[in-house]
Amino acid sequence: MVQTSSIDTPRRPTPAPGQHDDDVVTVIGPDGQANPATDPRLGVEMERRLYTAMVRTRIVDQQLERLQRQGRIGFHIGSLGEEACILGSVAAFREQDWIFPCYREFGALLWRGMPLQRYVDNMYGNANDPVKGRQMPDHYTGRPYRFGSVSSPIGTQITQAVGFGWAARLRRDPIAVGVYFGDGATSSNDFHTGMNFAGVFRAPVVFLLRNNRWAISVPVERQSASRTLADKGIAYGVRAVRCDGNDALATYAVVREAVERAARGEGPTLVEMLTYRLGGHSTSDDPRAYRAQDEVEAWRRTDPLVRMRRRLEALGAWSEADEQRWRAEVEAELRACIETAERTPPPALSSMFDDVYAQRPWHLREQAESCERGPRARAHGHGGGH
Amino acid sequence: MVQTSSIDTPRRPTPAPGQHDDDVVTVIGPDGQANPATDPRLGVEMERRLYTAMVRTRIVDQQLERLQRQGRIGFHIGSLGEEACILGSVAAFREQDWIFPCYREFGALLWRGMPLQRYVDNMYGNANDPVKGRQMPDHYTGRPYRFGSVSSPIGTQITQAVGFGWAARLRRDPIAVGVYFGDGATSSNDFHTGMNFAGVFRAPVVFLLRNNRWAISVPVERQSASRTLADKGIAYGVRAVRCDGNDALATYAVVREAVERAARGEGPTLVEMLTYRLGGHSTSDDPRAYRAQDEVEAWRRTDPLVRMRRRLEALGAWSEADEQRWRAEVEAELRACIETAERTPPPALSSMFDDVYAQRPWHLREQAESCERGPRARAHGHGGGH
Amino acid sequence: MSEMNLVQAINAALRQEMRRNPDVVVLGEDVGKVGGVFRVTQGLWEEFGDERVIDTPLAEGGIIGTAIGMALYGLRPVPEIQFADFIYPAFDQIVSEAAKYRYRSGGEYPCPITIRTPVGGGIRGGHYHSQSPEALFIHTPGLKVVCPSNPYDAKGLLVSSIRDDDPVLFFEPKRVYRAVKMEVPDEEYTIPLGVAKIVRPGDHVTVIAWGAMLYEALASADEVAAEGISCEVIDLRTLWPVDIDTLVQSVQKTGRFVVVHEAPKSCGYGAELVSLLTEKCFLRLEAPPVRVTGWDTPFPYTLENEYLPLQHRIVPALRETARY
Amino acid sequence: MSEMNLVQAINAALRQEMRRNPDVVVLGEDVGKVGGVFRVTQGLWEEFGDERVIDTPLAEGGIIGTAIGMALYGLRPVPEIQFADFIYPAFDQIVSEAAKYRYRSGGEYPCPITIRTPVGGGIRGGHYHSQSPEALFIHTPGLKVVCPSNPYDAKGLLVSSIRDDDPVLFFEPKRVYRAVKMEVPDEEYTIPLGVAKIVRPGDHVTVIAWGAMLYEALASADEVAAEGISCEVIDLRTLWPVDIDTLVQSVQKTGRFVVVHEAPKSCGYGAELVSLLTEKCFLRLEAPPVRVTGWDTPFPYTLENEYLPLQHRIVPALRETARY
Ligand SMILES: Cc1ncc(C[n+]2csc(CCOP(=O)(O)OP(=O)(O)O)c2C)c(N)n1
Ligand SMILES: Cc1ncc(C[n+]2csc(CCOP(=O)(O)OP(=O)(O)O)c2C)c(N)n1
Ligand SMILES: [Mg+2]
Ligand SMILES: [Mg+2]
Repeated sequence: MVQTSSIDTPRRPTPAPGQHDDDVVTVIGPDGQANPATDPRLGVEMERRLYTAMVRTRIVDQQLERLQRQGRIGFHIGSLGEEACILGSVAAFREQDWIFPCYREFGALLWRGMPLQRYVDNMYGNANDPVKGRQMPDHYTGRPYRFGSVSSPIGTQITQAVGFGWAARLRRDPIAVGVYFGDGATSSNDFHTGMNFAGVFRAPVVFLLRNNRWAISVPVERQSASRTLADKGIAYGVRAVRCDGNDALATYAVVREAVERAARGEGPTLVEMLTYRLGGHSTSDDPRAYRAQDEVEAWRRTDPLVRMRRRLEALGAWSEADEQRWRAEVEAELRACIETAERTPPPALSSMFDDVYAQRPWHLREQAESCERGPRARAHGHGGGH
Repeated sequence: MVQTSSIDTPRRPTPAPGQHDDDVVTVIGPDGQANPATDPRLGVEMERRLYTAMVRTRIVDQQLERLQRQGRIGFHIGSLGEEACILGSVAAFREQDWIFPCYREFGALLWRGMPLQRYVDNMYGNANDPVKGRQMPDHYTGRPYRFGSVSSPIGTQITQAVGFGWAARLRRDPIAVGVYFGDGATSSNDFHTGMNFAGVFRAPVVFLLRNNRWAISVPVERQSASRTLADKGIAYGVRAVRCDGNDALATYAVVREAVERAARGEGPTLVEMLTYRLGGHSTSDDPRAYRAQDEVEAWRRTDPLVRMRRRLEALGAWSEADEQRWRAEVEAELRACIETAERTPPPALSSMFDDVYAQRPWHLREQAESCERGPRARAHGHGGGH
Repeated sequence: MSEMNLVQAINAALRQEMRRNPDVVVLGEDVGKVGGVFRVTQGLWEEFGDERVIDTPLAEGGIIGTAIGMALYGLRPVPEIQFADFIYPAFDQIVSEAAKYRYRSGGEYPCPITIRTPVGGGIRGGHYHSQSPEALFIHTPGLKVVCPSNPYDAKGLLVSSIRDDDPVLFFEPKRVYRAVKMEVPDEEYTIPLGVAKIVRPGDHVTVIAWGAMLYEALASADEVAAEGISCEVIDLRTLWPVDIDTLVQSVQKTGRFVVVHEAPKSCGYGAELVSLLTEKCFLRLEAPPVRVTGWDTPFPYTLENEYLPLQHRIVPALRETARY
Repeated sequence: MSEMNLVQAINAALRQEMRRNPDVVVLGEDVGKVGGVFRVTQGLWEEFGDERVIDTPLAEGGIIGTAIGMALYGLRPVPEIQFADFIYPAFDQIVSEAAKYRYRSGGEYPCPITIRTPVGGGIRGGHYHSQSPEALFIHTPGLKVVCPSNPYDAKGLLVSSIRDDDPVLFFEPKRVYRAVKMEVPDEEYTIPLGVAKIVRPGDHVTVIAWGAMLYEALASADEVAAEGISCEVIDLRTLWPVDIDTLVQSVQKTGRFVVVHEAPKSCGYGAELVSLLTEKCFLRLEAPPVRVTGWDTPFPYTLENEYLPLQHRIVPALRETARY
């Protein structure tokens, strides 16, 4: 039988944690020095803002996990180990740009300006929760901050972000739209369709792929046989880049370039941010059931917070005293938010029937009346989650 | 801003009809000679079988279109101009292999052994129709011929073929599964998911992509911005090849290699067969509304039947007399089938309630009874289609 | 006034709204140059160009997903699904996303899209070009569902749907597309969502129908009128939220009702109408409510007319109900 | 006999069928090493290996599409959808393909797959981890729908589903997963599909429920028993095709009935049950049928217990119905 020429791309071997293929953009070296060829040169002030936001995210994460274990909130889905790729990417967007979140980017929401109190209210689903207690914790919404609404079904935000950006382009509004999702989401229908439409219609979208190597218990090797996830851009004629997602400056650099290209009308970019989920998938998950502790330990040594702090220290822009002061400040702020959230009542009963439609139709008026007239259920508990 | 290394693959310019990029496998030259480097060396007998099957497909197509215009059948979806890629590909499968069809491959069904009569019965939806008159014409089924069941929703057969092949692999059954679909179907959810699962689980599937450049009125350029459709294999770690789909021998060669690889456990292949839909999408479509007659004329000059006939003539294996004889034979056979089909009554009323489940549950027994007891509808007409 | 069929009336509504509001865009498979496989969008691409009349890749989930994104941005997209049978690849975007967007975002993100799609049998389309999936969307809180039966209503209802601030499924009965012609005003007008129409007043039996089956209901009412059975035929027009007052009033008068629809019987919309009216008119009911519907089988090809709830099946139901 | 909860009983059924028949394979997200997010498949991967307990990529359409292909080949796949709320990416494969395969192929291609998926509220899952979409599948000819309420039934019904030659949706009430324990035989047994169970005989009102709501129905029946209202509580077990004889017999006896389900009211399965029983028992009905269901809103988080049709809402319905 004749041998025909074919495209055949064997999967690359996975580099060790902290090691990267040549096409992966990095900035911060082991000594805390920036690679001048890739350094986005943000200036000390901005780098410090990035670092402090990462630390704040970490502290909030850890505290929420504790609250969940104490039964004070029902659920949390955190970003332990992914702070650099979340903050580095969101920081690269301009105020006029829009963000479509997955569920792991509360750090990005806070960066865009959501007050911590409102986020904590969301964790409690109380009367001040922006989503009015209708969704699980971490399913926030942030329209005032040009930030989308979280839903659980994997991938659905991707086509929506593409439509949003495409609409902006039709209106000649020179913005970029960033959309977050995980490695698991690359298998979803909406990844395929969103990438394809973005390629065909040149939508100004930056696809922010957090490759944290796991989709709950499924490793990325079981998710796709492609050589890299960035390679998937080829299927759609969409430019693709890879960066060290544990390096906030590298992430910023590649995303910033993609944002500017998109806003200039030069089309979409897929950014594969290589990182690792250090914690469980969510508070409902125990990752020891499916992955080796060794692997986690090796990745723990690439902690993005340590890396960024080393960078600031090399610049002489951060000290142990700064660290202590900042941590204390965040902890105090958070404590106050939690106290307030716990004192805030649940949403009013009748709010359950609002916002299904712009106006309540007759059947919801009837149902609301019957509900309010009828007896109340027993107290509201806190249960499990996904 | 720093320039990062990125994957960026601009679309290739489309070659003129009959011209091909270097990576496209061709066999039959303009003079009817086979390229020895790619020739699958089928032998004269097999080449003649291929050609006569292509001619038969063409004749059946043309006659069915006529019947539809005369209102004798409701609908037909033909393969004018795509005979080489359909016959060349199906011929490359072995008897033990399985075929999952799209809706344009009745030629493949006949090749696998379905009697013409049963196919014509399907066009009439009569009592002898293998699908018992339940689906539109050209929605056939051919289990005895290791041939799947046609449904209209685009792409759904792709994941099914992958599951089928994967099951065979689990059972250590060394078969290959071929699945047909069009360029439009590469945008479907099931293409994405089917390719991805096939890549991850190394399913023994040959993806037979008939790139006929149109999805009803949508040209392939509007379908995807990828450089080629074969490039999509990269997104899934699936080997991909391109061939001149108007060259039956080239198609045979690349598909045969893919079949053997798959059956040996060496994984799936995506075969992009470059062809052109010379006719309307179906009898419901008038392509003059959306494409230039020039384009069609240029492609008509690459007619796969002419090409294959030239090849046989160059071998001294076919003459005008052979052509006349064969055409007369097919026409006579077809005429007889049509007459029989038109004499065959519609399916029995009660058959409408069979096969919903393995056994009729109470509600279908009730409904069947009520239907049979009640008055009959007026005569059954013939209407439009997709 | 111009004489129009359903296709022309829908086309006129789209054209009018697109002229009136630059935020209205049409997207779908084959909606552009060729004007849709039923030619409903014909001429729009020529007038409004490639940016507002958009041929998309073959992916219903992409059509609806991107339309949702456009709506969040502030546009008024009118996506087309080529046949209702092909809406399922977009089902997740419709029921998990569009339907819940306003609610789940605490009211921050309304999602005003109008999904147009041809529905129903009668064109010899078999399994996959004939289905009527309205019940699936009525069961999903947050969606509105509309189905006009004639050109005049179609224009007025489509305009209302596009201007409505909630997601609307706009089902177009393809059997009616070119079968019915009537005078339609050239000027703007709207028909409010949620208001049914009594198309034939009567005293003995209420008949509830919509879309293509309305004509079968009317023909059946004519047939039994000769026997002294007087039917009140109601065209729902908006399926959900339904015009409960008109229905209850009619059934309070007649004490008997029949629902006609093409979709399979079990868990079809007929079940909801029977339940609602049984709840609200229990003491007034003089005969068991009857559903005349498609059978609980996939939609067949050759025996299509035996499957559909046509006159031959409605008439006996009216007789039985009237004489019960 | 062993004491088991619902999770353990389903696990036992899977293990038993996989040992018995090498054609049975399990596939889905996280079903392998970790044994599913609810640990229902725990230990199967260790016993049957990667080829029969398959962690798939994150694509429900792929899980069901490939499972259909496997079934066509001759296997007996038991795909898992992690939450019923995430079944929609697979909706096209289920309703357009699995449901119609046998019919559309003239009987050539049966499609025996059993889709397991956790359903319902009660675990504080909000919008997307709480829904009950049974009505959508009951409306689709060709599918069977099962929902056990207890470990014993779950094991017997799952075995029957896997051995059944038609596609089955097997809904597992996640609120019951670990809440109910009972003795379950270690040996093989089956509970036939299509047979309901009278779990509490009574004379005044028939109460129809299934899954998690059965317990609310029973508690409500207890509560009103003190007031002299005697309820006959029926656990449907198989939702479709429904055990019509048991239902009709009961309603012929009581003349009154209440249906309880978690899904939104409009076009929910309750509507079909009300319609069926009104059709079949019209002259016997002494009170309007009542549906106690989820409201017609998306499923809320904080107010979950006000949304669900729990005892506090069932009891008044029973009183009103009994005293009507
Ligand atoms: C359609 C759908 N299927 C399944 C789930 C359950 N689920 C929630 S998160 C998750 C894994 C997602 O992995 P990935 O995309 O890599 O994101 P990560 O959690 O790692 O950030 C799964 C399977 C879901 N939410 N939606
Ligand atoms: C899910 C779905 N959407 C839309 C259609 C209507 N439709 C039938 S064929 C077709 C075009 C298919 O194009 P392609 O895949 O290139 O195949 P070809 O007809 O060219 O062989 C469309 C849009 C359908 N059958 N299914
Ligand atoms: Mg991940
Ligand atoms: Mg094509």
